[in-house]
Amino acid sequence: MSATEAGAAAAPTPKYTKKDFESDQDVRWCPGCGDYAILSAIQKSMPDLGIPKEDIVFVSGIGCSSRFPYYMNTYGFHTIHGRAPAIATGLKVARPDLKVFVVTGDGDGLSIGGNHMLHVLRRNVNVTILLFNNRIYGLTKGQYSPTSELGKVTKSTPLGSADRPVNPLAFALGCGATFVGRTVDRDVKHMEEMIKRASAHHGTAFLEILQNCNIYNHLTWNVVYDKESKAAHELRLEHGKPLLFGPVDDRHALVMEGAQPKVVRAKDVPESALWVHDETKVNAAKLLADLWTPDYPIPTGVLTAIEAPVYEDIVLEQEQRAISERGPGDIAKLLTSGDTWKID
Amino acid sequence: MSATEAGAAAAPTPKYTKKDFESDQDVRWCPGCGDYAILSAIQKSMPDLGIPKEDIVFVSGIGCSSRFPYYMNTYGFHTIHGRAPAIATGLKVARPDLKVFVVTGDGDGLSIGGNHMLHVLRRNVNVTILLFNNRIYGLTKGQYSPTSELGKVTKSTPLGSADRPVNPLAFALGCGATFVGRTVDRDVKHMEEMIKRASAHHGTAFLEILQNCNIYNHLTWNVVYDKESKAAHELRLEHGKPLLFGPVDDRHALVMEGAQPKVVRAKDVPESALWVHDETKVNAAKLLADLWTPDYPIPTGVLTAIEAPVYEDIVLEQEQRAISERGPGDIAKLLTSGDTWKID
Amino acid sequence: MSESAPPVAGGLKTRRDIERAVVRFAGDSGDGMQITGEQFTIESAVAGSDLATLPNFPAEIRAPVGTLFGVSSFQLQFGSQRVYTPGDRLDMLVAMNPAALKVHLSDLKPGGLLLVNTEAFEPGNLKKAGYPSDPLDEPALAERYRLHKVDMTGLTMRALADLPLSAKDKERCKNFFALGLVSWIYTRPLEPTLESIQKKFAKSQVIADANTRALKAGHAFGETAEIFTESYAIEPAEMAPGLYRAMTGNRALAWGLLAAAQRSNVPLVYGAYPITPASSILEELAMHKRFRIRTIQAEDEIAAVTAAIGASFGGAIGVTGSSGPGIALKGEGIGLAVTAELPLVIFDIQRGGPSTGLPTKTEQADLMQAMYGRNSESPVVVIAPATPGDCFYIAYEAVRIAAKYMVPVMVLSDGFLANGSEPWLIPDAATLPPIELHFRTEKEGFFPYLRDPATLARPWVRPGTPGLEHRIGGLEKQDVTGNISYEPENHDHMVRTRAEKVRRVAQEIPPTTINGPVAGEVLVVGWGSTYGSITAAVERAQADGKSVASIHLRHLNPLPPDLGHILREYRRVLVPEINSGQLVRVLRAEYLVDAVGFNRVRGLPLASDDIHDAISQLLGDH
Amino acid sequence: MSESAPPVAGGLKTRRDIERAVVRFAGDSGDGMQITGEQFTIESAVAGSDLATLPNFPAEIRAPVGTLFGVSSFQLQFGSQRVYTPGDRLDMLVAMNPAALKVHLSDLKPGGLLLVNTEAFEPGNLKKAGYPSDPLDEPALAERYRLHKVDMTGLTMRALADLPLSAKDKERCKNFFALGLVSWIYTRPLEPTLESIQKKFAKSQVIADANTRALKAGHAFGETAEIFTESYAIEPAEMAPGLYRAMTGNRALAWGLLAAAQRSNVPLVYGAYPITPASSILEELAMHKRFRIRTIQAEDEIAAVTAAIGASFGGAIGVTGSSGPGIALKGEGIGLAVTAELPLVIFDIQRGGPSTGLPTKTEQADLMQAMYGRNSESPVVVIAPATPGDCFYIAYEAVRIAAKYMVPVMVLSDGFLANGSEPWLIPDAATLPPIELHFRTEKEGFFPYLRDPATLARPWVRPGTPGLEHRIGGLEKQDVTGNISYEPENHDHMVRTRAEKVRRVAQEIPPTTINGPVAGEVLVVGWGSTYGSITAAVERAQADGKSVASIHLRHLNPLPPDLGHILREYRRVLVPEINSGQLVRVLRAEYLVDAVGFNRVRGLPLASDDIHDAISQLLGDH
Ligand SMILES: Cc1ncc(C[n+]2csc(CCOP(=O)(O)OP(=O)(O)O)c2C)c(N)n1
Ligand SMILES: Cc1ncc(C[n+]2csc(CCOP(=O)(O)OP(=O)(O)O)c2C)c(N)n1
Ligand code: SF4
Ligand code: SF4
Ligand SMILES: [Mg+2]
Ligand SMILES: [Mg+2]
Repeated sequence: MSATEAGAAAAPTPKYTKKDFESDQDVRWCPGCGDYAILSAIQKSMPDLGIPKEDIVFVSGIGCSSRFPYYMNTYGFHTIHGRAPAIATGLKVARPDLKVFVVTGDGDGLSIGGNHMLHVLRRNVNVTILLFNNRIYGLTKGQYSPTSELGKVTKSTPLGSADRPVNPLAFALGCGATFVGRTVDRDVKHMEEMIKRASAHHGTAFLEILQNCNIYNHLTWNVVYDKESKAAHELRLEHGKPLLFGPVDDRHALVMEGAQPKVVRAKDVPESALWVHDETKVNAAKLLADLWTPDYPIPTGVLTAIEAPVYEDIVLEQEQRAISERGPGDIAKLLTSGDTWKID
Repeated sequence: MSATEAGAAAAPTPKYTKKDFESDQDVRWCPGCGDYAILSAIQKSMPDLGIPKEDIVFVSGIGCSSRFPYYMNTYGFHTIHGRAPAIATGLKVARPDLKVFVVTGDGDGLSIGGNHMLHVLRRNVNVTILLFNNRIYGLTKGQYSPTSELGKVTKSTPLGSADRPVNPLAFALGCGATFVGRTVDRDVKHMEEMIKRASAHHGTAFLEILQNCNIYNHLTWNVVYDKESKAAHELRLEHGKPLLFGPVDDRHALVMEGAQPKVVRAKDVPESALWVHDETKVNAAKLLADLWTPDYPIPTGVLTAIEAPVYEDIVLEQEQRAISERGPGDIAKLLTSGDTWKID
Repeated sequence: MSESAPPVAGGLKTRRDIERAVVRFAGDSGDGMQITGEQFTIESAVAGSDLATLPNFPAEIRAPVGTLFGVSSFQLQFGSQRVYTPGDRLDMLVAMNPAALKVHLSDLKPGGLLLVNTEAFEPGNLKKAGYPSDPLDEPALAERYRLHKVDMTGLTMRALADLPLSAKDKERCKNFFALGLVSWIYTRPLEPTLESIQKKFAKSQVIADANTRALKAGHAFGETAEIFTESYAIEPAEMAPGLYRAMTGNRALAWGLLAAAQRSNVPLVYGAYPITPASSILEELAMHKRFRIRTIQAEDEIAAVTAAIGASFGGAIGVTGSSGPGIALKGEGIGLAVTAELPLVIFDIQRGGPSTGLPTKTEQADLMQAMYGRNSESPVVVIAPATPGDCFYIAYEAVRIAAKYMVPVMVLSDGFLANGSEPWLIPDAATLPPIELHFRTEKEGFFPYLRDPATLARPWVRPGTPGLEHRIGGLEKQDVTGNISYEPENHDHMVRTRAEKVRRVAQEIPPTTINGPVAGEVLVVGWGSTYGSITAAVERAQADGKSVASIHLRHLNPLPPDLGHILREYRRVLVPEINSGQLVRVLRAEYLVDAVGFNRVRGLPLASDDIHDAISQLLGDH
Repeated sequence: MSESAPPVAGGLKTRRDIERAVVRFAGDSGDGMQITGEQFTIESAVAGSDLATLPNFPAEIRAPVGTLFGVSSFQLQFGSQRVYTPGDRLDMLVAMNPAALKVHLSDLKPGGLLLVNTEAFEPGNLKKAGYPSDPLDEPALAERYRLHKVDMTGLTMRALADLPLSAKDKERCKNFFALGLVSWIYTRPLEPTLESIQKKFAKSQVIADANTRALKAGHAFGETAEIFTESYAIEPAEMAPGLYRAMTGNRALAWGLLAAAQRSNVPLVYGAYPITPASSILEELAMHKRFRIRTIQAEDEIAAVTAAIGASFGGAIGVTGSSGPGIALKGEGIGLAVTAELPLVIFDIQRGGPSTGLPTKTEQADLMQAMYGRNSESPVVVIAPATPGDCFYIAYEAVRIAAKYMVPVMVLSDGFLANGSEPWLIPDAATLPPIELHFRTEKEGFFPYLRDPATLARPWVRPGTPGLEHRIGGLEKQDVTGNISYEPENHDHMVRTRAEKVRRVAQEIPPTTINGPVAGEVLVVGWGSTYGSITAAVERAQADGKSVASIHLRHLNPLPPDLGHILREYRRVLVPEINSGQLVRVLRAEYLVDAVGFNRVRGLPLASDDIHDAISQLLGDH
């Protein structure tokens, strides 16, 4: 490690407020965009991370969401469409000491950037990925995205889209994600909690944030905005707590029937038969990820959080082992090693 | 539909033999490569598909596996690395009447081509994808692939790879695949059966074929080659049959314990408690896809096969509806429609 | 107006004849400037003017109200003579808020008409625009320009007072007030706008009524208010007789494909991934399924181009479109089409770069990428439209050439052509040249790389054709048989054959039209969207009696066969481009002529005044 | 051998002095021809010869035994004079089977030595090679060449008869028999091979013994068998004194990076996706983790280049490498580095194209892609090594320039340099120029796009530096502040600034070395791997008294400042390239000189004889 790398870790972290994380740039989202609430939640969460702000980097691709780094008074890199996970991987391999966030959208992260998303997740690079899912391409003015509903009428699909949507959580889990969570732009407290949880994860954290694009896809997530509907359908996951949801006077429970999840009246099952949420079980997370209304509740919170080998940890370990076993590289020695001959 | 499109469907299918599907090109795989067995199985399966051979197209990317189309006496397109699913999508949209196979490898399909794999699966384009998984890059002479084990020592990872592998079946399911299966290059009969099953699926069929690269990754699948080990670990999935595996004298069963699969002695559970395989349950398939030795058996066969809207069906439906409602497009009419003015 | 009139003090309302005028509407993104400009365009067209337009809007979807970067504008030039460009400097600026004034005032000619919406000049907006005090109070403004301060918001509100609409909805109609007023000033007919208001707001009669009233109120205000002392009349331009419509470049590209699909009678598959300023081609095509146009919104640009190639392999017309960054991603795929020798059309709607650059601004800097943006020797045909309406013919031509020569054809449009519009003489579809597709079905003597002696095209075979089963791919192939071949002489032969095939497309190029003397002092050579700016500049120089001519290349690869000869007939060659000098290098390398570039990369069309100056300089430098 | 000797009938064994020889070992992919050739190379180097090599192998991993497309070969030229190329035509061909004979015989000079392994000429192999009957029986063969039919397999088996090895294992040693025999013929020392056998088979003494015996048996066979009437001696070449090693281009590139990492004292991140012929750079680097080289085998080439950019943003040296098709995919990413003004090194190991093309063959056709393979005006520095050993210096130089100018540097190597080797004088690492990295830490006056007046480089800031938090991206930026800017004049200024920054790299280029007279009839201009072929051809012409000189460009963008002047000092300029004429177009456009190309795209190095002919033709054509 260079002097700077070591030095950064040693410095005491100053006490910050939200203001410290606000950059001097004009925020250029549409008035009313859900991104404002997310920005505010992230700025508010930052002081609690206990990380010097010069050690924080926000990397993004292209999209309304990907404008994000400009508004954070940290290091930031607004890159090209879909490649932020790859850029973050290179950055982390070069600088494992930095705290790196990736901000992406449903188009950036799951359309053009789907492959990098797969590979950053399976590598388990230590970055926090925040995917703002508004089920639309905002920046290019309203074409359908990979998370748009089948049959979605948009500018590019006047008769309705012909492709089945991808479920970001199910996809992330299929890629071997070690942390998968979901939160909602209108639920400020939960967002902050999830941002901190995701940020604290060692490995790739994948957090889907349901976000409102009030211009091109207004209220697409109304089922979790509308107070009544939210009360009826949101299943708030909490480690060690049973899977219960619905209004207090009509509580429902999620239970397993063989290999199938099933919704029942809470009062109809004994407490012992309840499904208790366990974040360490990826299997269970996969079942949860697929749930949605009308047949099932909508899970929010941390679906899974497991420990697994982290890519750059191994890379660095190999390097350090090589150095400690055989000393740092010496080009002069290498050049003269092996088969050589002299000419006088 | 043009005359040819309609015509092709009407012609009676000739009776073929394997020979009819052998092209005149020298096969250029290494002696002993598992690809030979797969080629033979596919050529043998073709006559049973009941499809005129001029209506069959094999599309591939780049890799040893992707040389495949040259050896089939059908139409074929050996394209560029990773893009075969996208090319096949365009082909099917242009020509829904053709039977299209995509042949790909673990590198072609899951490394550079991972994004197209995701999107072809979620779109559910009606193509049959055969992924030859040898857990190595064969054609480029032996670097590790996305399916290689963590810590794999290869030319490009002399101290062992640092990335966790992706599980092709789990990935495909995470992408919303409607047909997911697995077979083994050394199990000729099962291969043929699976090829026919996959080929008959309406929508994207994803079939992983465990394949031996005897040059760079010999016997990587030995656990399902070695007779004894195969008997002990292979879980042959059959719709409607209970999940039983292991030698006759020591039969084991897979059951659910809450949301977790568990292995038990077959004789220790009543028949009613057995987990009966149901191909129509994607949930269950996700649980099965994650299983592997030593803690669990290795599933082969069809994990799931469900019906879902097919991309090009919808595209064509929209077109036909538009034509039948308003007649075929007429450029002369379009040019003069809307705001126009005359100058004399 | 080409001659600017001195400010006139009160009196009778007079109508002056002018030859041309350049008007820009500018306001906040939410102020409806684009629709205002488009309507004014239609009015002018119906009045018989020739015209050219330049929409200009921010990259942000809805930038915060009142900010400088949130300003949106629409400029047009219209006149009784041929109008080639939207104009360099403004005869009239309509500024709906302080930010619009700040951003655009410097383009207004001294003595030009300046119309401002006073209501918007309140402290909050002034601050956002960075004005320490109200600029309307500066005496210099009224001295330098013919300033008209009108409370357009207030007048609109009053006109709509009794309508059952919210204050916000009423306020939104102020752009139609402005349009009414400007229409009065330039004697434009209101009818086309009245009609289109009815169509557009068919679902809400009250909104339609509100906009109608605002429009008429603006018009009446011009007629009656004391402050406007004159209005202007413009004779109809002498234009070819026929039926016209306004046409933007992207719509024209899309419609050109529709025409090609209909004439060739096979499906056309358009694979694209949204990107500014190309997205509207995808959106337009998606509305015309009846033409058997099948659009695929792909997962990325690579999938878009390879899906198009898959379609071509299947016997459909494969087309893809994007802008610079997306075209960069397509390079490898295009190379496959080159070696597979399949027809493929690629639209590149160029925008400001490098990288993400200036997504909503125009540029011509992808010519080299079009020629060389792939590995190895990978030649493609490159053509470029000169005007928005020309995009229709170029798209059609691209399909025709691609299918005839079994070759990729790259079309270089740009942001200016894409969104800009012109009055377009509607062609008789029957007069378009035929697109002859030959799908081989004959087994006898078939080989996948047999060649047509005239075009060198290989046979196109639709899978499904019995007996012609064959395999192709990206590895080098033996000529004729198409079998994989690593044989050195064959490779050299194939490299030359692929190049020759593209070179043969030269036989499709008509003789070059020379605008001016066939020999002389200066030849100006242009391509793409600079056609208007160049022509205007050259015609001005010609009118001054200078020995100047211009030619405009629609074919960039191969170049026209007569080009070398033409270039040598002039003492100097000037090549204006919105890049750092790309075509100029091609011409120098090809013909060893000492051509010089005129290059401004500002995200905007070239100003014809600047080109005129460059011509004068070259003429002077003996 | 430059002078071919007439066939000699039996008699005493004589040793003749010759100046140079071109030998090719050819056999089945499984016959170990690459290792045989490499060992012969070491022996020759140790004997003091100068030399150049050309490995050539099929794209298939293990093609079926005995087939034509499964033939693998290794050619080298060695001599007592400077050896520039592996040679055009062969003095000796070793053919281990009929397929090898079929593929390679035409390259053997009349009267050349032809050594065949008779055992392999059995019906099965003959048929696979397409021989209707045994060609060794044709009297013409022995008439035209000095044919030596040796049962190398049988002799090897007999020599190893008593060793406890399977017949198959014994048979495998036959390549060492061949090596021993050829070593005898050319008086090469066996010691280096004996040593390397011990090292290589350290784990199995019996295999080591077997190969040792086979080698010695071959040597003894030459010494004693009646059929070889003479052997050849070659004086050691006059080479600069010092310690030498054999060096291939890809290893040299990798080691150049190691040197750069050590000297700059920051980690180097190499992002790559395997592709022939670039993969071995990744593989080599992965073995040297002690140098703080961190390799990422990325999911694709786009991830590889963007990971490298991420690393550079982090303050490491970001490097990526690929071949043509992969470079095509990196275009968009490279554009990001251009506008973000971050250091980035890109290795393009060119191979035959277009598309997948001829993956294992060499080509120089990516020059235009390197210059222009991205959207918009996106200039990068382009440099190219001339020989395998030069790759070391070029890689080092690339890092130095990238970091100094904050700019992407593209290095154009190719398949021939990558796998070819030369005796390489090991440099004193201490004499390499320093790589000075300046990471800004000073807050006062900081802006992300402040510029160094000499280089125009912006400051490089490592995230983690307190007080310098800033944001950059792919949108156009205001100069100095780095804030997003769509302002027209700023964009024009930034386009010019990015171009000027690259142009300033010209100050790093030393005066061009002219090989020959400083003025005269013909100047031959080359770049990249054609250095050897061109130099050999030019020196031959010079030896004939012709007025010919050559220069070799290591810097392709920007071009050397003295180039324009030099070009004008010759009547004609010839530009040989393994492409359809790329540098020649650059020179014509830049300097308006009527340079002509000499172009052969055969997947092989240019033959120096052919270049010599082209020179003669130009000289003749007055
Ligand atoms: C290579 C490339 N292709 C396409 C684009 C155009 N583009 C910019 S953002 C975007 C989609 C953004 O969607 P999403 O990620 O969902 O972000 P949102 O705007 O909805 O927040 C597209 C297609 C681009 N900038 N670069
Ligand atoms: C754009 C591009 N990048 C890289 C390559 C080199 N390449 C060819 S095949 C291959 C990997 C093949 O692996 P896999 O798909 O597993 O096929 P296998 O050879 O193992 O059957 C790679 C990296 C290429 N041809 N094109
Ligand atoms: S378009 Fe949608 S996502 Fe983008 S800024 Fe506007 S509201 Fe937000
Ligand atoms: S390298 Fe491996 S996968 Fe490729 S042909 Fe040889 S054995 Fe088969
Ligand atoms: Mg979105
Ligand atoms: Mg593989």
